[in-house]
Amino acid sequence: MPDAPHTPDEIMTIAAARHLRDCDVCFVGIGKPSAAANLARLTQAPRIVLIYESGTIGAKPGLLPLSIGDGELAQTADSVVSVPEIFRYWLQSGRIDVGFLGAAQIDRFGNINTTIIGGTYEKPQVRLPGAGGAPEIAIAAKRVCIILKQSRRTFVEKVDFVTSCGCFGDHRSEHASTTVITDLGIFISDSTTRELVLSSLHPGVTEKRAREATGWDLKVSRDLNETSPPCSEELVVLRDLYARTALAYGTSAGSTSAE
Amino acid sequence: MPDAPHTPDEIMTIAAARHLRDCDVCFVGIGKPSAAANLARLTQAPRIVLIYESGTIGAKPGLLPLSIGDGELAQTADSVVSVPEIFRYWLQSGRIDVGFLGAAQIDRFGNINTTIIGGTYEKPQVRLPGAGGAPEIAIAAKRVCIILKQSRRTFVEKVDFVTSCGCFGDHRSEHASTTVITDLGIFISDSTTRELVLSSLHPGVTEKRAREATGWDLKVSRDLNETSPPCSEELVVLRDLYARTALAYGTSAGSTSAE
Amino acid sequence: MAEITSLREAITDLVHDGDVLAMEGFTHLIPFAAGHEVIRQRRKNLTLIRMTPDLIYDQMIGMGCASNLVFSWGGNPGVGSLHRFRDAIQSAWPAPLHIEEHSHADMAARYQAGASGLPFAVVRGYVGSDLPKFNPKIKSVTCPFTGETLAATPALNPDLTIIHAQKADFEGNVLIYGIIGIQKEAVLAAKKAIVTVEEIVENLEAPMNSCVLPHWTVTYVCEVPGGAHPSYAHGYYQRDNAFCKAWDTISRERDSFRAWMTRHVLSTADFSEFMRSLESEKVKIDA
Amino acid sequence: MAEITSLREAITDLVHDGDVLAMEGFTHLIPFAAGHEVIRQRRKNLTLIRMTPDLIYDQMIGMGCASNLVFSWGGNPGVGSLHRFRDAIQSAWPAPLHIEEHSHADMAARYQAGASGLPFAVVRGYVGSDLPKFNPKIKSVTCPFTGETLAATPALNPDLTIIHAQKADFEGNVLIYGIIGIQKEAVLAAKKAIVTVEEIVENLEAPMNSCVLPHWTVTYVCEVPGGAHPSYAHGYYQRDNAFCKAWDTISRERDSFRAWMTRHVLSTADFSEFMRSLESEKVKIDA
Repeated sequence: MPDAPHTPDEIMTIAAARHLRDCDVCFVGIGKPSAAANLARLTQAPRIVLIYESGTIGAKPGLLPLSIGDGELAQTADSVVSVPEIFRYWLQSGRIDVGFLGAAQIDRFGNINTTIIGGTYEKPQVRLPGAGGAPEIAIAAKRVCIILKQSRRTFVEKVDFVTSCGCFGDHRSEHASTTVITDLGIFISDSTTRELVLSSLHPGVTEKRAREATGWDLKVSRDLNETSPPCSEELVVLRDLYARTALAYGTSAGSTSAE
Repeated sequence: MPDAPHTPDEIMTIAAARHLRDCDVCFVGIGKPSAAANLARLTQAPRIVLIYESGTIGAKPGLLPLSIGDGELAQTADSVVSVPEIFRYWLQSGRIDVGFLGAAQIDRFGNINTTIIGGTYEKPQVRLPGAGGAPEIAIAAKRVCIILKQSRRTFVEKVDFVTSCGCFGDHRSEHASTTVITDLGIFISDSTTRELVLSSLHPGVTEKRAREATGWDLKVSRDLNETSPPCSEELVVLRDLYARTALAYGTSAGSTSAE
Repeated sequence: MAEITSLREAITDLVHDGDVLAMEGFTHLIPFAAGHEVIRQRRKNLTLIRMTPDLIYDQMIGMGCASNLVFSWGGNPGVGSLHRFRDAIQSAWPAPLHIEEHSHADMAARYQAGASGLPFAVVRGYVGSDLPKFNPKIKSVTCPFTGETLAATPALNPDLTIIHAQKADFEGNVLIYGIIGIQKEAVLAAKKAIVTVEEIVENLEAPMNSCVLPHWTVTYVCEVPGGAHPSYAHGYYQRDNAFCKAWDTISRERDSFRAWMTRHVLSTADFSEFMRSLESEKVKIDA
Repeated sequence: MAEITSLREAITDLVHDGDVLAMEGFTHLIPFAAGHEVIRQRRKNLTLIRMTPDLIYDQMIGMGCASNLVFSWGGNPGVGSLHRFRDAIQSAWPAPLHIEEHSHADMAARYQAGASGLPFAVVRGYVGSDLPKFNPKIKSVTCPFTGETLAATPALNPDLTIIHAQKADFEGNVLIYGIIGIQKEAVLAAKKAIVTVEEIVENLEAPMNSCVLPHWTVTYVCEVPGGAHPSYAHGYYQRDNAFCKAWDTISRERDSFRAWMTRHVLSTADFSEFMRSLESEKVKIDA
């Protein structure tokens, strides 16, 4: 069977989904992490447990939630608890296998920034949303997986602000690692130096291109792989998920004065 | 209407019930405190809020519960929460108006003992149940009311162990006091010295008898009152409550091999 | 004892310039109607607390109600940035906004500490983060048993908390279900509380162990059907995702923002008029 | 992932001599069947944790299972003293029992800390009490903001927690309702957990926001109908108050206690035989 054509966005989401194992307990952020986690649930990891910070444990949404606290998440969850409980009993306690994060900027040690771009903290050029659950997800989860589009703007020598620290954790074993998945490839933190190392290139992406989209002198694994191309099941399920989501949100528009 | 005849136990419970005001939020221990609090609810304080440490908020039991966690309490409550929540959000937070306690021993400063009698802590003569919720009820409630039968064995110069400290509280105003209600009279802590002062004698009880039943040199208020005798409504409601309770427990006995 | 009253009266009585005000609702049950009433009454210099300042705080900040913001994530969920929040921080428009920034886990723990009568919260958090460098309220405490160092932050005890819930009964007992967020803690941590509800009923019919606020923990209950729109009320109505997207356009420029707020919020007497105003505009566009 | 198995196998696999074992249930849902199985398997030198050691711990202590007891209130609720608990402390019978004594508020906070991954709990408590003088685990911590001193105690993290609940589903998700006590925290604080349930059903039909333990937090689920007797299971059966009173007589003397335990617990293979044994004696008495 020839490789199905796919977009960079799709291979990024699919590669992230593959990172999840069946029965993993996964703390999911909204957006790409949620798409990847739900793709995993609908393909190779049917018994994955999805926890959203709004308090839904074991959510099985039929659509991709638009916010972290959609009613769909509550309705399909095994349990819906309070926000303080989700952070204390479920995250801080160390019972999360994989913490799934996004970022605006990342550095070679997996430090991530979602706070400001440019300027100073007090007077930033661009103010971003801030920390949310990330600083504690980053240190409490046994494994951390960060998804973002790669460019010299996002893969930077020095982040403008360390919102969360990506490569160190309370509950991770010495050999556990942080994985960063982009539209170009997969990066895994070295267990000794904690530096991100390019370990896999997505189909059609060259090492040169990955280097050009990285703001530091990128280390490349001696065993550099090529990411397996998306199989047709992965693409069908992912596209179906997006299509159903778009349909639901498109037709559910209530009263609005916009435009 | 002549005074109805009553037992010392009844006047103790009735005097304690009168201590409660309508709309008070009351943290109730089992036994006499529970009888008094429910008597108050069925007479002069219909909107009293009863909280039991098992997690029932606003319980309205039709029978006197035998334990702090009877199903009847859960079934009639406005809300049933976890035990950690009851102690953190409801007691420690200072939202309890009256804490109702029992004791095996009490001293002149309202220190109460429910831990050991005689011997040493490590090798006591008699081991009592211990603290339960009392140490924190005693300091967190705005007012504290202690109910026990009075004798030289219970009203002692020095308690064998200070389980809970009766006359000091975090949330009590400077002029708030601790009230001790016995089968002989009512004692209120002095706002300056914190010492218990006899403020009311139950009908037919002499000051001499109260002194004889006290293991220290008892202070007597200059405005010593006589407790109003039970009115017939109080007696009828209290006896009915006990009768219904006895009936329910007598007939509800399940399989048992005892006797 | 909760008093049942109008939202206007509740806000007039309990929101004063300079107050510390928490409005909570974690993507669900966001008290929009109450936020609009604060804007209508032109309250100023508020310290606004909220884990997730989203559209409602964007509106309040843009209308100049706030001088301080205590928060952990400020965005338009699923859409992007909050333009008024950004403009206030980046350009002090319409007024300088001082920010105090935490993580979600910390904010939740601070409300819990406030609800528990404790002066501080302990969080295993912020390891390696720059946030403590810029927030003097993030200190540390040492475990007296293990010697570990943990983050410590002061309890939150707002002057007033406002939330929206599904139901209250005639006594003022409040039932919240679905994603319950941090609402219970925010109410119990506050000195006073206003709860707007979808409906006031004779009997809550609350399942055992559900999230109920007893009437004596709430100051005012106000019946405001739809009062969480454009967020949602589980069992009543869905989130208006289209509006959340539209807000990105409305709020992008100062002028369009002000015009919209004037037309729909300042020129309407209450939330039901606001909803009719939105609806009439929609009809015009559709026509 | 919870495995559904027999109580005997669960106890054999997870209870070892010298373990730290918590069995919780706050007057409701007390795991009697599991306690009996620990006695049948003759486990020794256990550190037993329980806020309210009542009849079940009286039985386990009297049968020599425990060398340490961590607790906050040891009595027969509504009846009086626990004679075996007393005898162990007062006279070291059948073995010396070391005790570690706290208040309820503190024990609850310690389980919470354990469930939260924190090394210690902070409690506004023990002011004026002698308990800290005799318990080196009650220390203090200073608020870094207000300077206040509060009590600090170490988190509880038992090797194993055992509870009884109303229902589990085929996956092992557990539903608890009514007085939920400290069970959830006790399970989440422990390294492993056994849950005995009244029944295993296809669908829990749990109301939203009820107390559910997801299957992956539980090691074994065992179906033991009536397994909380003589305590009660809300929705299933009432508390056997007569038995609780009778226990006062049964347990008062060492000989009568041992005879009863031998006849009904040691000589029966499991909880259903135990219940039949009790019932047959009752029939004899009634006859």
